[in-house]
Amino acid sequence: MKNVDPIIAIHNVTKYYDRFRALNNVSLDIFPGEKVVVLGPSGSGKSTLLRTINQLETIDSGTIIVDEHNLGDPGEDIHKIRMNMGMVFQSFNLYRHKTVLENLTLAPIKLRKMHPDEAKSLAMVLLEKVGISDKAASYPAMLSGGQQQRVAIARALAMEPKIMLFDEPTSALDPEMIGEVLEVMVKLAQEGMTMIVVTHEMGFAREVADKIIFMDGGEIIESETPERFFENPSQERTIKFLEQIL
Amino acid sequence: MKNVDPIIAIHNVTKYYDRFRALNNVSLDIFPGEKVVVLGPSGSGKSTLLRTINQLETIDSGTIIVDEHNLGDPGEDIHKIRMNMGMVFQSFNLYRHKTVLENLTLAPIKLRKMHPDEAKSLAMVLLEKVGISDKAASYPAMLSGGQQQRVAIARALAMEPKIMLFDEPTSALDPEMIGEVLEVMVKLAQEGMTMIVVTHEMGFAREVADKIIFMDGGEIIESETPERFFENPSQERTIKFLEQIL
Amino acid sequence: MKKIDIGDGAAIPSPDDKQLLSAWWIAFVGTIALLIALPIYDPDTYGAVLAFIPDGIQVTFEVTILSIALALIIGLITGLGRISENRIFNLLASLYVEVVRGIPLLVQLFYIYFALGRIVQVPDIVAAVIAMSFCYGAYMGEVFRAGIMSIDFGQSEAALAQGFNKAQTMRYVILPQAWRTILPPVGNEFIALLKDTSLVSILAVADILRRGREYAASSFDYFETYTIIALVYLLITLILSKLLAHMEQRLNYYEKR
Amino acid sequence: MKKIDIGDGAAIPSPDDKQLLSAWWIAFVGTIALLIALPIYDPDTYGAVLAFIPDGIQVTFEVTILSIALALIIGLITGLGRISENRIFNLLASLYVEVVRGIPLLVQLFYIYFALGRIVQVPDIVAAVIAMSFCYGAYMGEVFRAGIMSIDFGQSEAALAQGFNKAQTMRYVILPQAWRTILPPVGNEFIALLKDTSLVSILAVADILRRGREYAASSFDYFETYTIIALVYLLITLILSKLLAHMEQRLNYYEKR
Amino acid sequence: YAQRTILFATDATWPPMEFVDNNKQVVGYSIDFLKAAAKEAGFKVEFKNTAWDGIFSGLLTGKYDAICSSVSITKKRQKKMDFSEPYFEVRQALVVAKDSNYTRLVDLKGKKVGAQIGTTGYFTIKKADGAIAKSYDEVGLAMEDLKVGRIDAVICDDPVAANFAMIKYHNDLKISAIVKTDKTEYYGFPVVKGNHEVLDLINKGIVAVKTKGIAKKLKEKWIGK
Ligand SMILES: Nc1ncnc2c1ncn2[C@@H]1O[C@H](COP(=O)(O)OP(=O)(O)OP(=O)(O)O)[C@@H](O)[C@H]1O
Ligand SMILES: Nc1ncnc2c1ncn2[C@@H]1O[C@H](COP(=O)(O)OP(=O)(O)OP(=O)(O)O)[C@@H](O)[C@H]1O
Ligand SMILES: [Mg+2]
Ligand SMILES: [Mg+2]
Repeated sequence: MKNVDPIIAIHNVTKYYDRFRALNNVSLDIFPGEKVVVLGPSGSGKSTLLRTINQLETIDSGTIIVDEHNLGDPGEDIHKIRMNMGMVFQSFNLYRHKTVLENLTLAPIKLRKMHPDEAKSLAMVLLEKVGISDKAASYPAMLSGGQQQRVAIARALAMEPKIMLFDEPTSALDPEMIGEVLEVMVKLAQEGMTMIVVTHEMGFAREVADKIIFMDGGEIIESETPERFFENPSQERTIKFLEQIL
Repeated sequence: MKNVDPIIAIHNVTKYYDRFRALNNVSLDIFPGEKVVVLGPSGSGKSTLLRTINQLETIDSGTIIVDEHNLGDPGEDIHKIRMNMGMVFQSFNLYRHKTVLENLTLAPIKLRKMHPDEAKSLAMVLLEKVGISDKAASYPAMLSGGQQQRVAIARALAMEPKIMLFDEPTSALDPEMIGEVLEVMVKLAQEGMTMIVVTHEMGFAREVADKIIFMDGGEIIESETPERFFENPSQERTIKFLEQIL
Repeated sequence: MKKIDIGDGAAIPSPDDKQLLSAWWIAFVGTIALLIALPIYDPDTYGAVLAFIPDGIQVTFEVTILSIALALIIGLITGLGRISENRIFNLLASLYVEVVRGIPLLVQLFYIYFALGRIVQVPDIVAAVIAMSFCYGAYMGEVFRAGIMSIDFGQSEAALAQGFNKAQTMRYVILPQAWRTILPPVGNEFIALLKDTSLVSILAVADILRRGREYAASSFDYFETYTIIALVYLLITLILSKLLAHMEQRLNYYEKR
Repeated sequence: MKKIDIGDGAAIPSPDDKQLLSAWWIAFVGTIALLIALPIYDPDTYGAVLAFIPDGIQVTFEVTILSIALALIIGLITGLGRISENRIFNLLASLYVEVVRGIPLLVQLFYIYFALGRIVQVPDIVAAVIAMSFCYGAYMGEVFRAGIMSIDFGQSEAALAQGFNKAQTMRYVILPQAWRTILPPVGNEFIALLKDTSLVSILAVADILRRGREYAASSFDYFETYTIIALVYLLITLILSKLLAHMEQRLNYYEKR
Repeated sequence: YAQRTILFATDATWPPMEFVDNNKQVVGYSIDFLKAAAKEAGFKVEFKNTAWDGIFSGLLTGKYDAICSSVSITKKRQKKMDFSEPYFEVRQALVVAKDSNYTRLVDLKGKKVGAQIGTTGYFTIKKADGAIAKSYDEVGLAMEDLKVGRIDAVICDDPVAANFAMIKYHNDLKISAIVKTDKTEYYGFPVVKGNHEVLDLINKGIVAVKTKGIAKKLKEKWIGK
């Protein structure tokens, strides 16, 4: 895999919230098709890392290059770059005033200038894929959390992104709904999507990840394959974390 | 004990909230100096029973006689009768705009027309008794829950009542504070106060109660001494309740 | 500290407020009854006033509707300014709100009317509309600001993450949702504005009140005139407040399960 | 549905609202600067207006303070009526609120002024105060109602359980606490009322605006006159809003840990 | 050829000189006078109902060409505007309650006296020694206040005073005196300074109306004796 260029290259990135250093000199390469799972205790900077990748947060130093676009370059149109990255939030964030179908078609029509009919049929395919096509005409408030999150994934996919970012996609779900969302994510992984997933679902991490990143205090402490990470953790903090969580 | 008249005599009391029957034909005698603990599952009517005794709730049928005053008699001044009954609430309900000392002196000065100096010295004695005299000048918001509840007890005692009603006085408290409140209540019991206590503190019930009332569905299911109640519960519902709670 | 929500002269009764609803009915029926009975009782005074003012009602509505439309536009811009990260834009919007709030509407009306007269020649009614909407724009700005801020920040984030820019996010995602929160206070402002248009009568715009004053000036029936005028305003605002209360209840379609 | 809290022309900046605070300072300094610079620049117009209106300022404050005092009393009674279990009392209070809210203040002013004139002999300033407070009493009633209802019901229960009757409970326990919640909106109403007293100028009460209009009518310096009047009102409300914001912050003494 | 149209502002709250009738038409002595003048001099008139308070401001800023609203010709006003020839001689009347015996300005020391804002009546009170001047938006409001006793007297133009005191409020009010002034007061039609074109047209009409005796007929129609 290392003979191709990374699709995301993060170099020595540091990020402050006021005085608080949320990311400390983070470097990370992600290659096309790779699935990276980010683990770490609360407040360790996982969300911040994800959010700097699509520039929902600006960085203070270092560089982030996504698909050959340097995000720090003022000449780059960040909105264009974001179109190629889908993001799934812990709290779903579906457009509450739009039906499920409209949630999927809004961005393609307005941003990709897709014909509404085309956007609709693409949307229906995606809804089929996440197993929720019967709810196309419903409003988000009528859906369960698990259903909403599957729609959120489909919405992200509707822009046909090259990379998918997941920030604890199952943390806000009741236990009985976590499975249905993970299932969709596993399918997506099998289809070869490049994915960065912040999660506490160790089963998913073990099964899907090519690489596991462990963060603490704004730093990347470990970066390993799942086998090595779970069987032979090298760092003390990782061991402590795993003890708590498993 | 049964050779004196009951200080509270409740006969065939029924109480509706709209269509919902919260008390169903309840009868109960309480004698001077007696300590009655009321147990029962949530919604069984315990609070309602207590609140009908000092007429915070009106009843639909039956009679309640407190200290020889029939509460249903329109000639009776309910406010006078209430002065002889102290009530302690789950949520303390201290007057938030008054200092601890003023909480204790307000009713005696305004209702008993006590001289302010006299009210103050009585208040200080009571605060001493509940172990909180150093907070006399504080406002309720500055006190812990346990401290507030002890002030609430002292406030009720400041009117020198003949009867004290407690509605789950420790339910809103953190575990480490329950003890300090129960201690005050035990002391009060030892001094011979007539007390009706709704509580889930079984230790307190066992130690202090002369009689335990068990309610369910708005009815009194059992009325027993603590020994008989805990060792030989006769009713099925009581047994089930005790199983759950112990 | 808890905040109390008091509309400014808003008369939209909450559906929970039973007492005010029945007061509404009594007021409504009473107003209509008086508006029918008084002219029958004395056609020469009450009846004559009522016959005199209909075109004033039309003017009142014209001024109100034009003003609210303009105020909405000003309010949207002001509201966006008040939440903007652009320092200058934000400060200008805040200053506008602060100044407008600090000066009585009547003084603003006079001022704008006379100052405007020095610069451009516009019909009275246009001057009145400009003055009213300049003033109400500031209040609308606060309504928009509050409405926009009431929308969960996650909605913006989702839109930005999809590649929408800020303006698009506002247009496609935030405003359509904020509308729902904004409409009730806008309704209140509409009623308040309708009542405040009575001030333009001072500028000789021929609204309800002006017509009434003209009638009273030649007939001298002050008491009868103002009785009818008060009843007419009351009837209008009662009906409007009822309509708005109904509209509000229908707004929540996408939150229903 | 979320509710938006918009004061009616209230200008009390929340201490969190940094942008509005700095707008306050700019407005304040700017107003003072203009009030000093304009009369120096042209003493014959701006200066003359400023010299003409001081007794108007006094009248404006007199009317405002008397009206707010009376409105508070009416408001307290109305608020108690609106939460009363007594059907008649409650309905009367609700009806009063509904009717007053439905009629423009200016129309009410005219109506009460003239109607009152036919019944009793009172000086015009008293009539103005009665009219203003009749109208604001309804708004105050809603403020009192909301303030009283904001007090935890447990406070009433505790007082009743101690033997206080309802009136005593209200007086010793509820109102002293409600006051804290009521004061900020009362402050807003005070400022709103001060601005609305400009309407009494139409009743020939010699307030700021009336004095200004008189000056302009004989000097023809309309623009200059209304500039000064607007600045004077702005200065007054800016100062008042600042004072009220300070007062609000000191109100919470017994909730501090 | 098309006749010149001249737009006149009028505060139609001044019966019988100019007011709104039941058909919402502006009518009255001044109005008829002007209409007759227009006919004589060959121009058209249009009226715009305007509040008295801002009526001069509107003229100065060009909202209309002239004012037809019982405007008395005064020195101060002449500094700002040009006036037509006088078209009506007016005196200031003192209106008081029926049972009152105020007949001179000096009687009104310390008393409240009302007038419409910015009228010569108001300026008369201001000049009177010791009277408390109260200005109203409309003269009718002052009359109403006089009737209910909030003020002690009203000073206004005599035809207007006559209209109030003799028709509507004849049970309550009376004209107790005509205020003596050093100079006779006349109504004129003001225009913006230097607008000779309009002024000449109006003056031409006024002269014709006066000489042909139309003015006298109008006086009988609107004012009576
Ligand atoms: N907008 C912000 N302003 C200030 N501090 C922030 C902000 N967002 C995050 N932080 C702080 O930065 C640190 C890292 O936050 P981040 O959300 O990245 O953690 P996380 O690893 O995602 O934690 P969690 O598992 O709780 O989501 C935390 O200490 C957090 O308090
Ligand atoms: N004000 C009220 N209006 C209507 N129903 C009420 C009211 N107060 C209590 N109820 C109902 O009456 C029943 C008895 O209530 P009560 O508060 O007496 O129960 P409880 O035994 O004290 O329960 P808990 O242990 O939860 O305090 C409950 O079903 C409750 O829902
Ligand atoms: Mg996170
Ligand atoms: Mg209970």
